[in-house]
Amino acid sequence: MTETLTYKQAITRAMSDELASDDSVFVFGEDVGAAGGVFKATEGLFEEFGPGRVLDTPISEQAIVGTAIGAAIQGLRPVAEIMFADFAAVCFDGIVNELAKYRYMTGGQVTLPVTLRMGAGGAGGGFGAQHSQAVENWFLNVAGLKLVVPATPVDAYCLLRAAIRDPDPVLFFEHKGLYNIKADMPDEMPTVSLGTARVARRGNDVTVIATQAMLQPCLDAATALAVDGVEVEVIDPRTLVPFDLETVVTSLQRTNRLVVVQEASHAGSWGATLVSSLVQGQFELFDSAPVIVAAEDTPIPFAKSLEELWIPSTAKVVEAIRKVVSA
Amino acid sequence: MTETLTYKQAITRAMSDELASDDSVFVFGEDVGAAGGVFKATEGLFEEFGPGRVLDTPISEQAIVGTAIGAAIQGLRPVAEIMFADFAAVCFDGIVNELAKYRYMTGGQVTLPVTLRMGAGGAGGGFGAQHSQAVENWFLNVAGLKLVVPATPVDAYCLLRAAIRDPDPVLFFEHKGLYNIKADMPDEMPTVSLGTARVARRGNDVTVIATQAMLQPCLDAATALAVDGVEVEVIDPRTLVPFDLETVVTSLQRTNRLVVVQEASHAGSWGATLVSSLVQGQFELFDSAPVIVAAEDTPIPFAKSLEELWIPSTAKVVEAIRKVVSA
Amino acid sequence: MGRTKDASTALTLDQQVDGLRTMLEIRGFEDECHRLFAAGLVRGSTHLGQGQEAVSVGTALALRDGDTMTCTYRGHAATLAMGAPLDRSFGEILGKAEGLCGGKGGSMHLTHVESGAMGSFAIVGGHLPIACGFAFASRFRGTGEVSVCFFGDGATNIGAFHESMNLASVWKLPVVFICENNLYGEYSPLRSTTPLDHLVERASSYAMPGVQVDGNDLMKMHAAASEAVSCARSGEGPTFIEALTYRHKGHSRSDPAKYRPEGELEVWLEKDPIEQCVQTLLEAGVKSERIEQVRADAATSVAGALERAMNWPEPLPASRLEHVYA
Amino acid sequence: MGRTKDASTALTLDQQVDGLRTMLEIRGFEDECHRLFAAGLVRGSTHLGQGQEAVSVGTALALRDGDTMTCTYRGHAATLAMGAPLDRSFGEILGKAEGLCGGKGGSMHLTHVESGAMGSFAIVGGHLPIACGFAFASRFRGTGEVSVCFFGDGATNIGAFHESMNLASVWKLPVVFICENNLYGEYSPLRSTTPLDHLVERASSYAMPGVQVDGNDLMKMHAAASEAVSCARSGEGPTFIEALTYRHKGHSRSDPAKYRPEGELEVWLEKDPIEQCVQTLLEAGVKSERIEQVRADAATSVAGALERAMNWPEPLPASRLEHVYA
Ligand SMILES: Cc1ncc(C[n+]2csc(CCOP(=O)(O)OP(=O)(O)O)c2C)c(N)n1
Ligand SMILES: Cc1ncc(C[n+]2csc(CCOP(=O)(O)OP(=O)(O)O)c2C)c(N)n1
Ligand SMILES: [Mg+2]
Ligand SMILES: [Mg+2]
Repeated sequence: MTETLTYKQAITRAMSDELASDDSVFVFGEDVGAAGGVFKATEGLFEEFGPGRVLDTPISEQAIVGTAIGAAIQGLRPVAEIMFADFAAVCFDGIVNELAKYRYMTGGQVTLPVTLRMGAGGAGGGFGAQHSQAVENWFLNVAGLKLVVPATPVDAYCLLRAAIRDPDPVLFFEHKGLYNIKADMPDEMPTVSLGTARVARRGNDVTVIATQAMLQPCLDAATALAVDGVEVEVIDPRTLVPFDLETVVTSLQRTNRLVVVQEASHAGSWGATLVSSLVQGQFELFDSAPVIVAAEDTPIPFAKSLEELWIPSTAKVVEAIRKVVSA
Repeated sequence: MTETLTYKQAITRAMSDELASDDSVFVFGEDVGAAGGVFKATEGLFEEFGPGRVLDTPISEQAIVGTAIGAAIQGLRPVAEIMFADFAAVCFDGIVNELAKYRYMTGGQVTLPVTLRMGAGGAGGGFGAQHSQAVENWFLNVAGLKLVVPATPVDAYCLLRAAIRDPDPVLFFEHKGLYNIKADMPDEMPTVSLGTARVARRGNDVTVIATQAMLQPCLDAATALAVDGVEVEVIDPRTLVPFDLETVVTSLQRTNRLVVVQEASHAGSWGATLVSSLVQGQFELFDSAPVIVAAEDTPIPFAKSLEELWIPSTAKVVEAIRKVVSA
Repeated sequence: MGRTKDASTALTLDQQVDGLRTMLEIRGFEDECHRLFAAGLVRGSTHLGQGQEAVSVGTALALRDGDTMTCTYRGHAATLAMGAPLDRSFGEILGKAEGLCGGKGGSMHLTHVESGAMGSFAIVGGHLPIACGFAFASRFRGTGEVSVCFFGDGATNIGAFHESMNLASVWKLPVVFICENNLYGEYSPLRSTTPLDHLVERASSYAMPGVQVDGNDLMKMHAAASEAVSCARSGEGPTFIEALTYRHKGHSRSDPAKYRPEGELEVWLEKDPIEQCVQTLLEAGVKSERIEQVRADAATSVAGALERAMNWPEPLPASRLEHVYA
Repeated sequence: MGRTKDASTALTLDQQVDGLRTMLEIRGFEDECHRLFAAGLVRGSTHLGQGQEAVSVGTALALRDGDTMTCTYRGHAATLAMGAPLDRSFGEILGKAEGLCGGKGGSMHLTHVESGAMGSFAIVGGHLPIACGFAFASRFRGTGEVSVCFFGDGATNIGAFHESMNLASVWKLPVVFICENNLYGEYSPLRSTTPLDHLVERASSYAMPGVQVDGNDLMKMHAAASEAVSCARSGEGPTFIEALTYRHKGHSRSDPAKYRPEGELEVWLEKDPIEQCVQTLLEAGVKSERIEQVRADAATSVAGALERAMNWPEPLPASRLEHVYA
């Protein structure tokens, strides 16, 4: 019988399987233990693995990140929860100046298999400007980190296991707007390596790249445009670092048209980075100007009507696709 | 008699002039008082304006940023020094979640005329991976901040005064490698507004954009290429937010070729953002693929020989320009 | 709410009745929020503080115009106690154009600069450094204004707390740090995250006076706050107040608060600050009719405020692009 | 440097002589750094700790294999005391391929994991949370290993200090926090940034034992460290040690240390840990010839190490692209 799991349950399952199969794995963070996490993504782990493997911390994100670093240097595999990704700001130094650079600065004396899980994005939920950001974009200019942005329950499971197995620091962004989406799990879970994109829909007319909650509007736009005979290819990079440029380039070779859709403003974003890489490396592939459908260049407003305008909508994606295919 | 000032002296002068002309300005940070600052950029201010206007703080960057925010909300004009820009990581939350968003989240109830000065960049000085970063790139995806990157003593003076006058939060990045460069001051200091680029050299064949310490290799490359008849236009945006896209586009309309040179790796950088903006908006202006000469995608190594390879060199700039003009 | 002229004086009976009315309005406001949330009319999260009202109200009664207050996401009480209008506070939570922040902040960011309610902050510890900034501005200008800063027990473990306490002390800033110790940080009991029974002990690490007070007793809270405020005002520097209190509801809308030991809530319901205050007033000779009138008035003003707020329009779409920069 | 087998025992005379030799090597190493810097052979900045050697050496003598140590940019002494090789330490500062970190770290990041010198950190406070991580790993695995963490007086005002002290205490981690109070954070005297005369008072904020010790006295330092280490090892949790000491040079190469009150340096030069140690040894009956021999040996080993390091090649260009990821 196929099992159906939510994105959140898939995440819990990945941690549970890792805790069960590797004694050096532990899970910790604020209220992840007895309470099962603010997002309930660690539910049941405390009961199953006990207080030695699943630990509640004080509200001290700097201490959390540092503990993860030290433990990893000593060969453990810490999985820390930072709750809302926006709180990465209070431990930014630990992530950017210590975690990302330790291996390099010490000439490779050790590896740092740290996984930092955080509930990211989720604009649209009315959580306001300090609890809804697409925080993955803060870390792009920092060498030494891997950035994972799963969109489906299966990917959430596979990528979280890959992240925990990975010898390098991984920031694992769980999209808050996806926690409750459901999917059937395959009987045998596939192995997904960090740095491999997923083609979410095949098409020959335009390549659309999006992650997490932005995939749905893209797929909806693709369905809508199919009626008009526009075949949209939708690609989910799944990890921003490493980035699977090859899959995107292969698609672009067929479509010669590019749209990127992202739940973040343009400046300093992964979308801008991708467009810049592609035009530098594959200029001749572009038949028309690429378009990024980005969130607006403001903090995220609270009121529903405003927040909805902030986020890229299906209508905006359709418009962008029409523009690039008709240019 | 024309006066010659170093970049550092120009910065001190700007603060001194602001302190003298506006009672609501104060300068504070670690060792900026009696000691005149680690970079000596506040030398003499304590003696001139006293301990009420020029204050030493504990090593508490979060408290520094917060104090600046609170004081600014109450109508003062704080000028805080964060010393090495890399330390912005320990007060990232204050900058990104509070300073940048307060005005927006409160529906515009107040303005926040905060200036945060920091010694940035400076790779090449052997300060290692935690004291040399081009930190301005960390803030690109955060709406609500202005980012200033002066390259000359005159600009350092004018832009710092503009920053302090500005009603919005400004991060003022002082390039450590430029502190000792000298220039004659004009008798009448010009007014420079944030968001106006400077054309550092005129040319018709290729537009080269660079900031701060990367301008010199660009100018050197331009001189070298002039021998071969390649006329290079070099533009210094001076501020990354707001960004003077118009000056760049105007140049590109003549040259149709673009090179960006930056002391930072590519992903999530201002250069990638610029290239992405331009290809989206001005695709037809490009006769060849734009090129970004970026720093390598690693933390900054310490050893001289390695660090020199990390930074874009004149040779690499020449090569990039040759590539775009010959394509 | 009327503020005292001389903060160090004990509250008159009228002032106490005033305080009661404010507490009742806050309680009514939060009960309505709870209902609105359940009805799906409020989005995101909301953090209610029923049971903690005396901390905010007692403190606000010790302030004067020009003083400033900063608080957390659990900041309805403090914001209203400072004098933010009920209707515009509802409006903000409902995301209306007339909301305190034009609908751009939401429940976690109620701010009304005009009345000195300088903001509700959603990052734990984020506002403590900012409270130092308000105090600095006061000292810089010599205004004598005092900056009051509310935060939770859990917040005493975050770095920003430490830096702010230290800076305030070494600079002798006119700030009063008020820790609302409600025994839990989210779902974690204090002792599981903090190796102390009495948070007030942390004050000595900053050579700062520390005071522990029954935060459910309006009068005691007012007295403690008054003393700290007058110290601050007279240049003697900051005080740390640990106010012992309790939240009747869970941490946020999604929390059924199962982690509570049996009977704990009941004990604290017995110590409800509003009913305690009523009791004190009755004992002091205030007529029960007057109290009933105050209850009715508070209920009416809350109901009226909510009705107005519900009828306000959505923010104009264009407003979302305003206020990023000046 | 030889480590004691049983940390709680007082040092034997031989061990003390060993400690003296290490201190002399460290002093020699740092004096050479100073010269190299002046000669333009070392780039960036360098932070010397002449005068503070007894803190590191006394502590290292209390450790056993498997214990870990983290320190600051002013970390030459601590790194060498743990047993990092002199030549490779010079090599790192000179940016050589054979440097401890292959030339990629530099003076502020000396690290030699093999000997338990887990890193020198250049962001004030950055390593305190990491020290908790080492201690956590020890407890998780039940190894009894102790994590020792050095930092300065100025660092006690940064947020990471607070979070680390609290976590270590509430989790009873086997970590020893050693604050090297050298009276200044950069150019700022302690009292201008901190409202306390005795930093050891901060321990009580975390219900942690606190000890103040003469950091210039090798034996006393060793005794204090030993006790804290054995507490940690036996599961009793962390200790905070305030070691009173002084740096003879300025904060970094560019600091002439003009902020010192007249006569202060001289007083502390009198209390030089090396000369004090020599005195103690002489009084305990160690022959002055033996001491002279130790001095000579230390000088020789430093000189030899420097010569080797100077002759090492630059790192291979390709090495700069390694070690970003595994
Ligand atoms: C930096 C940061 N970490 C974590 C959170 C999530 N969070 C919100 S409220 C809270 C508990 C705070 O507890 P306490 O300080 O006691 O205040 P209370 O909620 O009890 O009023 C936590 C952990 C946050 N908002 N910010
Ligand atoms: C977060 C941060 N802020 C500021 C600095 C700059 N800085 C380097 S050393 C230092 C003084 C530290 O003083 P203390 O902790 O007493 O150590 P000491 O240098 O005396 O050994 C400062 C402020 C830094 N490296 N990191
Ligand atoms: Mg609480
Ligand atoms: Mg010191």
